Amino acid sequence: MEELNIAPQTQSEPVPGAAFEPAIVAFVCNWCTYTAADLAGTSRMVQSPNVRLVRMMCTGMVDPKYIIKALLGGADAVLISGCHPGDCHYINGNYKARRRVKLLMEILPRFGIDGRRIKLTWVGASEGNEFAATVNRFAAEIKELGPIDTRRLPLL
Amino acid sequence: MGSIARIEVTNGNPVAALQGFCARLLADGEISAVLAPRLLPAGGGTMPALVADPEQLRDVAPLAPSFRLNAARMLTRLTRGADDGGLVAALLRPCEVRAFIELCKLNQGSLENALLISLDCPGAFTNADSGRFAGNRGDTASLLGFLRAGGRGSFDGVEVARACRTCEHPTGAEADLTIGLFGQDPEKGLLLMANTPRGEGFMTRLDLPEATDDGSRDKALEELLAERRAAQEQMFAETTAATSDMTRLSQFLSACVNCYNCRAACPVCYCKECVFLTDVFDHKPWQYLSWARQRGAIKMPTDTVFFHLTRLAHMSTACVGCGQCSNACPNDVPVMELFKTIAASTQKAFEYEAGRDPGEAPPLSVFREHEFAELTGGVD
Amino acid sequence: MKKEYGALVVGAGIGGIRAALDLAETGLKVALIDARPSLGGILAQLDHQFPTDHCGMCKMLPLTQRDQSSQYCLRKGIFHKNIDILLHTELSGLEGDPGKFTATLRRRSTFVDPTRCVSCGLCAEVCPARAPSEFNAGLSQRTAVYLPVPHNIPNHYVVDLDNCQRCWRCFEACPTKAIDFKFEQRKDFNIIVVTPDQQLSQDLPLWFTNENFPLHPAATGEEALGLLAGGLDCGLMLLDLDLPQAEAERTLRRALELRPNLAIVLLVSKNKDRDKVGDKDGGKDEAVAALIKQGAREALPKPLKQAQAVPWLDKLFMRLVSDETLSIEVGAVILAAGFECFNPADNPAGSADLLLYGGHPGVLTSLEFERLASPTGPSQGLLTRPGDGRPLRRIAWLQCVGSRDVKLKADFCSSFCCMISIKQALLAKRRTGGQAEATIFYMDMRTNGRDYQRYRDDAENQAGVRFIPARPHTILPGPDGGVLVQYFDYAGELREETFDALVLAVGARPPKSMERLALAAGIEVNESGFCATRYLAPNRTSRLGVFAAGAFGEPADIRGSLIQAGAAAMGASRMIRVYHGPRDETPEAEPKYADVSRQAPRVLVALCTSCPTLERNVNSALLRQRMEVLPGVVTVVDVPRACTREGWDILRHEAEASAPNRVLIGACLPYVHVPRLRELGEVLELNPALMDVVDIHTASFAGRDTSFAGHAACLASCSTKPGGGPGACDCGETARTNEMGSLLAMAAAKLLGADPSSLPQATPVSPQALVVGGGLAGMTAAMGIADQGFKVVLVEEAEHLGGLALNLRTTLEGNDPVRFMEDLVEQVEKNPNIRVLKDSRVVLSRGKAGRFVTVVATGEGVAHTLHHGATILATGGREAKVYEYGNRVHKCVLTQLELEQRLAAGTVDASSLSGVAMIQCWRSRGESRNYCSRVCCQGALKNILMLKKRNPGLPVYVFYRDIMTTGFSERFYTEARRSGAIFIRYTPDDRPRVEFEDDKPVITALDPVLGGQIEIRPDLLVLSSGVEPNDASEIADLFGVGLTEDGFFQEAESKWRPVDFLKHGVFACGLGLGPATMRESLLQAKAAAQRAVRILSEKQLSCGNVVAEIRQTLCSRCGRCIPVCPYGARSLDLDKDRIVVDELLCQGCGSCMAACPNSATVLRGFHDEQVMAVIDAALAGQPRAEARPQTAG
Amino acid sequence: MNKTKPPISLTPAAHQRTLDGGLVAIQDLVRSCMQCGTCTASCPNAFAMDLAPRQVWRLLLYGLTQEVLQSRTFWLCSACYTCTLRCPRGLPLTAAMAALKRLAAAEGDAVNRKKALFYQEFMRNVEQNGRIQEMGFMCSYFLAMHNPMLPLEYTPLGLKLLGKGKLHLGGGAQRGRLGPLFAKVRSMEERP
Repeated sequence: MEELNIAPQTQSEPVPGAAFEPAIVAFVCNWCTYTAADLAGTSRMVQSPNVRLVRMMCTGMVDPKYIIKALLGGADAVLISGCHPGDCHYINGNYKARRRVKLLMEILPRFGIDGRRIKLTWVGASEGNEFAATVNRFAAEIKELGPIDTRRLPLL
Repeated sequence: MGSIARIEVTNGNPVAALQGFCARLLADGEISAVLAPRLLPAGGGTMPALVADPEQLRDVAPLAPSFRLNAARMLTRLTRGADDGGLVAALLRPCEVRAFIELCKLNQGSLENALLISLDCPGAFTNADSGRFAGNRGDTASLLGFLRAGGRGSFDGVEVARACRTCEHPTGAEADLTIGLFGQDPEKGLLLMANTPRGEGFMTRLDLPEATDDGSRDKALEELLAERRAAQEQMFAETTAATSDMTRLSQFLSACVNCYNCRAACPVCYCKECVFLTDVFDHKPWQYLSWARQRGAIKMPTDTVFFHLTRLAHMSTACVGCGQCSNACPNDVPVMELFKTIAASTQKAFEYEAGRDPGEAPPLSVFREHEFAELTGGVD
Repeated sequence: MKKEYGALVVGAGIGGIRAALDLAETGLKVALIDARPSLGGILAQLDHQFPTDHCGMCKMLPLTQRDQSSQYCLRKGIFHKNIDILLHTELSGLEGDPGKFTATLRRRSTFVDPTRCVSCGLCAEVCPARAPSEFNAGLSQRTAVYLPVPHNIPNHYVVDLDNCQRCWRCFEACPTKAIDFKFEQRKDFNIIVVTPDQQLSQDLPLWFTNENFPLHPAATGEEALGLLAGGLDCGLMLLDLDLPQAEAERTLRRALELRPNLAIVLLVSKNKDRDKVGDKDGGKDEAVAALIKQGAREALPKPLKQAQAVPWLDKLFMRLVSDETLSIEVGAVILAAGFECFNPADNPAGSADLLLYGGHPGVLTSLEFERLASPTGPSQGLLTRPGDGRPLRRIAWLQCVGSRDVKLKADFCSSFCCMISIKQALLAKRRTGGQAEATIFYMDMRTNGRDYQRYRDDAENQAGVRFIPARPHTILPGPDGGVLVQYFDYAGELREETFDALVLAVGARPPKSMERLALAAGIEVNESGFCATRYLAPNRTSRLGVFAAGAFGEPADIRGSLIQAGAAAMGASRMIRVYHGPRDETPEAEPKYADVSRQAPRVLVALCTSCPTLERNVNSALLRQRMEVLPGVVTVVDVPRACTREGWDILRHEAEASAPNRVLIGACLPYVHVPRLRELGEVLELNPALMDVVDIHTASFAGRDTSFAGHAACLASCSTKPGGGPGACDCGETARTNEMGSLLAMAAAKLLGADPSSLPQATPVSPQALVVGGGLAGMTAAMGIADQGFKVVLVEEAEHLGGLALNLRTTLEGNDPVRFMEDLVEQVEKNPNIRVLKDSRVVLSRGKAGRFVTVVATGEGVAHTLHHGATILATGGREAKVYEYGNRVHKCVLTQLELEQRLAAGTVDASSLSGVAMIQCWRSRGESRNYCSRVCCQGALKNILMLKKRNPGLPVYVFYRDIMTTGFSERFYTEARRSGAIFIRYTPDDRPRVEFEDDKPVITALDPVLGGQIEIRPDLLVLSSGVEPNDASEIADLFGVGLTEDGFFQEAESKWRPVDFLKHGVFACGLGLGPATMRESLLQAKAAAQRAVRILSEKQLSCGNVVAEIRQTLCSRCGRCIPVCPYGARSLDLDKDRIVVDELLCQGCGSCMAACPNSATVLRGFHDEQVMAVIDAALAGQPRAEARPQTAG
Repeated sequence: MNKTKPPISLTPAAHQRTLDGGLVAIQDLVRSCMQCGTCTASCPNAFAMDLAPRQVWRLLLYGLTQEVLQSRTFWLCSACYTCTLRCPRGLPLTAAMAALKRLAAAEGDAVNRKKALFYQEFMRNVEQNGRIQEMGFMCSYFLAMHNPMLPLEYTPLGLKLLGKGKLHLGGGAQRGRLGPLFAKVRSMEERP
């Protein structure tokens, strides 16, 4: 076995004069929202740089532990976005996602994780503008909310 | 259903009466064995025992307030799969019945192969306290005192577990048969109520004297429930306050050493192996280092809060509030308080109640096309 | 050598894509061309489709061997390893015979080199020209260099020469020199002008000074030919027909002998007299036509004017030197050129004025409305009126604009507009949160699909869409910029309403290029200008080997188009296999990938650089540095412009040199690279699943003004800030670099955790099909499979083949169904590949796509065990039983089918009748059977025309709700009215009442036109009883497929997968699937046959790279994953007491994985470790936040 | 007409009559009518009609000749051709109206003939003078009607119009101008 390069990831360069920049992890489905995100990108719609897209095949595969992991790992918010109801490439994955988000909304806010930090949206493939707007609104809202508690805690 | 029969108590000894009841069950050709709590020879309470020989019923102690583990898991082992090992009659606490029903929904056991008999439950002591109560060592007088008080108060210096004090499901109405203790004089007689057609069938075959409902049980139950609901409210409020933000939550869980005993003791945590014990959480050294560098410092072992939150997500909708998690915790983390508090809200959110109805699908296994539109800003 | 393809598909709309996929999936190579510069046809402009009101087009993508094609939104585009897509390309000629056609393709240049264009858009930024945007149906403007469809992939700019102002600014702005206006070639483009006209000889060289074209005037043909013979490299000859005709002709002939490809343009003097009306002297025209026939390119009127001649010649030059002509060999051709929407502005009869179209911003076509409602449209999906921007809250739809209008030569129904209007009405409601009031004015609401009536009912009863059976006659500008509409309501009252907008539901017209295409393909068109097809061979054109797909042969909705496309694909596939024999026994080798599962990850990171968008926004050195320290990364290389051919070659060399076992590319437009990764995989012997492309392009400008001006402004503002000054601001460069680094780290983390082990073993395929049901559909499907060389077992419950269609005696179109069915039965019974089991039924079936085992029991009690790879269910339907209205009590009451049979047998004598009444929709479209039975209106018309033919004076009264003569059958409705049948509309609340006096019917009903009751005493009362499916519940259970509430088969998706079941490998067609005419059943059967052949043509089926697997040691058998799987791919194997995954059914959605609490089920490519590492990487770049106190909450 | 009225009986006999009654030719003109009502709505005189044009077509197709001939609808047709222009089926509706007028004039009862006279005199006057000359027209109409009381009934109206200069008394500037047009229409209407 070859030796794995284990050098850890370096800390980012500090951004000059930066105010609080929220980190948002977005789980987006491969078929609709990812396409919309791509459309927003290729159409050069102004999008908040605070969002990191994690492409999933379907929102129905977003395991609650991914959302928990992201929020504990210092994400200031999590966005889950997929096809409109009835439009899911996999027939009904988005309905299942909705139940999981509902579940987490009953759990996490009780521990001080503001419910506004977890967002579920439906963004169709042609809704590049909707995606950009959603992301921008969300980022602005989270900026307003401030950094998530977990960022300061040495826990995972 | 609603048929009520009477289990006569002779010599003021309800335990013997129930042993006799078990013997009758065993005598029925259909029942292969009886699963019931039996006093441990060394004292300290009971453990479930699978009794096939009526002779061995003498130590069976269904009324002892000892609850060393949730027997639902045991019963799944006896009923699993299509393999017809015969019908097992199980004397269970209500929380065990409900846990068993949850497990059956998840294919872990089969309701087909079990005759569920529940007892009105005044509560039980924690494992630590269990041995201190004389009634758990075979002392009938203590036990009778305990039963008469409905588990309220202190006995030999100990109280029943907080899970029991805050339990709002002290009757096992979900079982085939329920043995009624509340409002009854345990020295005179107990009630037997049939809740299912199968229970009805057995009740007829057991040929017990008929009884009438004089309302005494309901009245006693009502009083008990009122107290317990108040206790529950208080527990929820305390727990909510103690975990209201991530800092408090981590303090709440600060004694946790990631031993995962809580999940091992949990009746509805049915996974063969918890995901937190699998290679998914075998992080690489560079990952730890990278996290440490990222945050300045990380707690070791990692993933403690992650574990509890994930477990809440995985099983809070199935939580029956039996308190075995707290019972199993070596470091007295108030796990039960946390889980029960959250479970109350997750189950309510899905209009679901763990163990209430075998026909009710677990909330995360189903969906409706139009629901929870508020999550997506009213759009669905 | 000419490139060879199995088939050529003309038209890359949805029909063309379906046909191409249906062929490509069976292993045939397909050339897919489209005259437009973009894929997707009209659907590129439509975001929402009925009856789901969303898209879902991606559901069309292949289900097995998924990795042979793209796995992303189909509206972006498609990639399939067996499909070559050629855009901006037209068919210009088709020679040869079926099995070996030579197709000539003309590929029109876009003047932008797609191998160089990086879609940066700088060209469009500087373009001063404006033209109406085709994509937005003219509601917005585009530049002359533009993106045809903003979301297509690949997406390169194209130049529209007609609108180009020749300012060359785009050429100067293009950073990659992708735009080519052939400046260099101009000086070598010699033009010979052969003219006796002295003035012209002098003018032309002067006019073209700026264009740099060398002009060579020649006074005679002799002189011109001398120049050619002298070796002049001539690009164009202008030949003046003022030369003596013989000389002109000789010059042309001789010039073409010398230079066969020489472009010769005729200059023709405009004879002033010729403009006069009535001058019949067409001598010159004939001469021109003769010369064009001999090879002249076109004719240009003289005298030339500089203002026109210069751009004309410039354009001609550009086309001549840039356009390509390709020649390919194909076995069969599928024409799927679609349709155009009727443009009311084109209407010569002036209905544009009457409809106010073009004269009022509130009058829109349905296509324009669709664009208004689209987020990619001119108002970003806000429903506002063009012009004044007022929100649209009261909207009306006007049906049949350009359809069902004999004055517009459109005696046909466009079939889709009714449903589109309902959809748009619902869309308007949704977009406005229910505020919009929607009104549909219609003649007949044609909700003729199986589920469409319910859709309409829901729109009416739940969403509150108003349906008004009226044809508004007067449309005027109304108050507040609205549109005033006057109409007669059902009760005959004149009404007047004002709407914010009136949407014209425009119908279909043949494609504009139809004439050219028909000529090139050698096919006939019908009287409406669509491709001519025959009723009982609806997938065929008039030319053998050339098939019609999509809406090319008859206007159709998406479902109809796709079924037609499938049938066309079946025809083409059969043709190819008939002429070439079964496909070569050596199937194309699947690429072999090395097993790298025992190697430590070695990641190659390639960063695209030198890109005009990236360079000035990113710190490449810093980015590179960050990549180098990522775990597992062994090499980081910079690749200049990875999207260009040169860039890709560099990348490939680097990869070959460093032999990585993971490849990560940071570039823009990740979709573009999907096919290239396959290619790279073959070179490196590395599974493309171990490669990834990250979009670092979006991050390079996201959220910032990245233009040079923006940069300057930022610098200026920073330098004035306290503590600012030069260097204090990097205009976000660091932030951008951080973001890109983070994106790359995320992808690297995912690759690092990718499971390199090989996929589950492929399933061998049993090369035989089972068809259940021996009616029209079943037999047709069996033939479709058997003719392609596969064995078929056809199981029929009855003792003879034929089914319901045996009862038919005539068709509307005048075919002989009896003869047709007899022939079909004979063909089936004689076909050596088909084994017919009559009096038999399926008793047991197990297995999955590729490998089914089914037991069939015959009437004699013999059980046959069949091994088959695909199953087609065609269990058919029957005439519904009617007991009301005196049927089966009174002899004078018949069903339409009975009347048809009696008319055919002569037992009903039309001449002795004194009156016939018909009641349509007897029980169809009501509570118990709420669907249109599809065949009754046609059946009624058939009988009316027959009765009227035999007794023209016979009064025939038809009580109807909506006459559903879609497509070309509309003409028979017109004919029936013309023949004198009287049609009286009734509503479900006020049905005709029937009583009997002396055993004769007395019918009383409301005549809405007269507004009073009428009473009719006919000799015969004919009821349209409708059809219902045969009981298929048992069959559905056996094969694990679903039924609708009416008992029809429930297909996977009514639109995109109309003949598939969710359970892969099982297909449906015919009446069992839904009410259908003979034509529709035939088409469905052929489409289903092709779907089955898709499976049978594989030796083995393998699953996709993203597939669920179970770690049995962790699995608790809780079974939670079973119901959540939308494809039924998971089950509990009772024998082994374990959960099993059917990896062919599994489509990799990961629902199971999210349902499994301990990750005992995993999805390849999305293991927990991977996803969590990606989350870590996403958050790794984030600075520690200590600055702000946390907010409560 | 409403539901309380007895239903119109469309006995086969009623239908048959049309075949004998020479209405067939008119029916043929409107057979493919789909009762959309465009004709009615676009008719400038519809307000004054007792039957809407589309009802006329419907009754015609039902063969209810009497009901049609008794109405004044077709007499009110001013042949503006709007309905013909707009009919989505391209039916020659103005021609059908004209045919009804001819039929009524030829076959109709006394009442109908009188209605016809106004129409005929009007058209004759226009043809002669190239426009309507109200005085001359009314005179010839009164003469044709053979009713001495009639002119008296119209006197108040006539005076009123005269006062406002609305009555054209004579003058032949346009005389005969429209002759060719009428000739053309006649030849067109004679064509099948």
